[in-house]
Amino acid sequence: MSLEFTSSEMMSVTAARALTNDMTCFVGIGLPSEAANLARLTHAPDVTLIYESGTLQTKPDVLPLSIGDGELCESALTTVSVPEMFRYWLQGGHISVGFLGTAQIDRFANLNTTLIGDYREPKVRLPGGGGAPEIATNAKEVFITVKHSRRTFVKDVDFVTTVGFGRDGKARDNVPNIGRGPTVVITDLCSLKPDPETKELVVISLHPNVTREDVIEATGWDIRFADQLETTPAPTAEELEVLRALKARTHSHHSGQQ
Amino acid sequence: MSLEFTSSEMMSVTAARALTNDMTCFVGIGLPSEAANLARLTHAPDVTLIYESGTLQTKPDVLPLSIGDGELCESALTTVSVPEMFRYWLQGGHISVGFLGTAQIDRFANLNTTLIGDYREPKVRLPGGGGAPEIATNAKEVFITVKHSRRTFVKDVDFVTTVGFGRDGKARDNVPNIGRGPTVVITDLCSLKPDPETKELVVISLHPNVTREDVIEATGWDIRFADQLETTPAPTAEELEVLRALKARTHSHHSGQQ
Amino acid sequence: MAEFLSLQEAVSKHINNGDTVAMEGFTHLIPFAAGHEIIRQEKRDLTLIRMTPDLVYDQMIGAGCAKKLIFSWGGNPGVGSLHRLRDAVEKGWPNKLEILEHSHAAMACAYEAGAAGLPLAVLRGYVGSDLPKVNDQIKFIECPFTGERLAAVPSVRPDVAVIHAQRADRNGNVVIEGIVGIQKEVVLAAKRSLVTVEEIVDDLGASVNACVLPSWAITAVAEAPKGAKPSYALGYYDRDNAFYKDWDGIARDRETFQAWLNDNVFEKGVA
Amino acid sequence: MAEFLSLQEAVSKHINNGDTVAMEGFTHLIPFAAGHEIIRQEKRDLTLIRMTPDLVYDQMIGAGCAKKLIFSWGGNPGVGSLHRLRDAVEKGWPNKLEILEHSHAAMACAYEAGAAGLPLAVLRGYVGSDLPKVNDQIKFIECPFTGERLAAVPSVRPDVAVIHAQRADRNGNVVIEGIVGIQKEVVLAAKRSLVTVEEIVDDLGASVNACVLPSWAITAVAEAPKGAKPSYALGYYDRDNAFYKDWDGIARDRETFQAWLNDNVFEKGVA
Repeated sequence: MSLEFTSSEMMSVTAARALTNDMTCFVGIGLPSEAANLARLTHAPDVTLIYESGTLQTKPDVLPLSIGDGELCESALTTVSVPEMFRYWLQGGHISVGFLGTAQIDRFANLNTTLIGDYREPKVRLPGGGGAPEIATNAKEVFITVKHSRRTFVKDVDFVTTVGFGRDGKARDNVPNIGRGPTVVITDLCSLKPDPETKELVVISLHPNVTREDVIEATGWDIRFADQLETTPAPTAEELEVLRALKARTHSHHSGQQ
Repeated sequence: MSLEFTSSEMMSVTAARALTNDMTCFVGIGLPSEAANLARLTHAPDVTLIYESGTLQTKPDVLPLSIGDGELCESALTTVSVPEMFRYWLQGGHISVGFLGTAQIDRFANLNTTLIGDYREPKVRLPGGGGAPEIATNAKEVFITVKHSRRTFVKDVDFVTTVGFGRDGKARDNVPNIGRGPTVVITDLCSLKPDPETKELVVISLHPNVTREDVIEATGWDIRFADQLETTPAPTAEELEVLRALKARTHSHHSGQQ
Repeated sequence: MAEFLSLQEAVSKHINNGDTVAMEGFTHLIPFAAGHEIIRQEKRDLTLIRMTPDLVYDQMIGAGCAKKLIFSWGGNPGVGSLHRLRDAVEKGWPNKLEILEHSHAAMACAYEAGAAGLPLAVLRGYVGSDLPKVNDQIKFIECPFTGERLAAVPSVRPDVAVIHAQRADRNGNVVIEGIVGIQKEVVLAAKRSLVTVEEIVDDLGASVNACVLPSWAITAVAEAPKGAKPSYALGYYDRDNAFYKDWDGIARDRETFQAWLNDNVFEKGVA
Repeated sequence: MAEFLSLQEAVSKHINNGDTVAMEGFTHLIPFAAGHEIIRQEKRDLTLIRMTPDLVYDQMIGAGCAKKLIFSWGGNPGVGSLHRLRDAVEKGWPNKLEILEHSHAAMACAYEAGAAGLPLAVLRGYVGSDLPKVNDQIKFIECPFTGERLAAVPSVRPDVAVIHAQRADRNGNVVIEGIVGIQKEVVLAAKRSLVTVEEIVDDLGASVNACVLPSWAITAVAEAPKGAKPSYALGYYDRDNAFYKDWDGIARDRETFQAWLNDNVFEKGVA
């Protein structure tokens, strides 16, 4: 039996699968939050989710619109101050995976959420770094999820807000007390991993019905594919059902207020 | 009418009078705690008492034996962690007066609570610095209360655990962000203040029935007396009554357990 | 001891043109009522500090209160851009806005160090990021024990801190519950502080280790019921997520923004 | 996730001869039951860290468990000296004890920095004190922004942290209430951690911002009712101040101490 699903659903389901029960995940708002909660509601009920607002081990019933919705606090084991969150829990080494989105990503998985253009004369001013710069270096590893397009996947980001492997792939070499960095990037077209040597992102799996050409078309550099390119397993009926119910609850919750 | 009182009572009452309603006092255990609570129960009901255990604005009914008795926590406005106490409340500049005891004090009001003799081969090992070294520099001023004796009042302390004005009286000169240091020392014989120029302790007031010779006898250096030497007012009936009731409650509370 | 004032009096007395003002509340308990009063009193040339500028600073920037913004994430959470912030940065409307940009970790540490009375915060941060290239306040030091290279930023010591909290008691002690963010730190780090509260009560009802600010650590307390709306106050009202979404349309355009400001801030007067 | 173990198993499994062990509890919630189990298992050559060594370390030092003590105030609070500590420092009995001495502020900052994953703590401390002359771990740095001279100490990162708390739930999450001291910090700063609790319950009953340690930040949890006596556990039992006073007589003399140790620790076995 084959199921109907969108490329966005494919991305969320694939991103969710990257999380396992034993992980302590520092969750970025938006796509990472959707994926992390899908994981918690499906195969990883015991995954520990942490939001930078200070909510430790939270289990929201609807997706938060902001990083600090009341839902996150009310369903958390405990809520700590923001400096404690960044100092004790993130910098203190208790986060196994940081789950991030981005506006731009380059071939060495550097992330730009600061601006397009020149810093002093920006074409587009983006929100800025937020928690990402230190999540990316203090978490033991980093997962990234972002929609695939030529605007997003650029050869070199305009600004390195958050380091992947640096402009040359070597930014983490010989740096003490730093995490492994991005270990997987999940888009609506494919999954990518850094090459073990060069750290350049390589497509390791194409989502169902996606071609190499689709990915090449949507990527701003000469993208490489793994020798043993896989096909991402399609979403299961349960995954789709849980994801759609979560999004429906969320939509109704965020529209229905005051 | 003249009242009977002991020299210890005279000391506590005089020390208590140094505190006023608008002060935020970081209280050392023992004599300072007795004086601070006497102040709170008499002329300064709104004085804010803080103990290093993290208890902010506490109002114990009996004197704590330790710096962290349950009584302190249960009667406090709130209780914070020990690092928060030292970092935000003391170092952050919110303490108007640090109230300290000591084992040894010298003519420049330096305090020794570390040891008698040589550091590596001590004759007597004392408890150590505890909170005092930073209370003495981060509080806006310091009150000291201690029994007067030649063993305690020495020309030069064996070890400067906690700085008064240093070995030469100049330790606070040109140091940024430092409190005024000791402004009064209250003993069972007299009150002393640092000379405005040299910072050497000078007797400014003799307690009732105490002579200059008594003080000279009990002091390990050539002690000076103020030109206008005063007589400390005797305890009032109310002060004595409140102090004695407090000590009786305390004694019965600490003996009566398990 | 904190002085009880009306919000109008408190803003008038304690916030001056040219001040450095930090208004905090991490998504929760954002002091919107105070922000609107600052707009009404037409305060100018403020240096605004806030980890997540959010709608409250979008409104204040659009109203012309700010000359500089120190921040670490300037978006409408879950929605998109802050259009008034972008218009000021990209086009200089209504006036040029200087920005100084950090990461959350650095700003959290900078507030924490400010509360701790220190001139600097040290963190393991900014590794590989371009932010130190555009923010000359970010320096690096070497640990004297391990030789490790660590980032250092100046502590935040604003002229005025403004926060919103659930309750004050009649002595001016304040309790904050839920997502407590950086509120305790900003109040302790600031020279003066203004706390708006949902209500003033006889008994704070605070648990033993609750986040409580004693009256003697606060300059002024003003009652401002619903003072955090469209943000929220745990135990009082929910976040108005629909308004956050609507803001995107209101703020995108200068005219609709100004109309909103007139109708909802200037004409409303003090709540 | 924390593993539930008996106290005997927990000490046997997680505390090794030669380890650096930090047992905390600032007057409140001192882990005496764990200390006694360490004595019974005759652990040796421990480097013991604790702000206020108190009776628990007096007992462990007198029993010969320690080779080094890192501390900031070593007395019997409100009573006087720790005679076993003094006997070890002054006379080398039962073995020579090396000491490394700080102030409370520095140790609190060192634990805090350890919890924050930093190699050093920076504080405005030790001004004019002789302590830096006898503790070569105390250094001074210059603030790169203001030029101010500030003290720096290495962070505390023990092999094992041992604390006592009121309750754990069945997943191993722990709540600490009242004088919370430095307990959260020592657990987060340590490589391994052992938490003894008064009881294991279905629901922690913790308020929203209570001091809670998640199960995944703890190595082992052991039930030890009355595990803090003669210290106290807020909500469970009071401090046995009379015993603290009696201890002065017991510990003053090697023979009475050893008799007490035999009767009250060795012969009692695991609680």
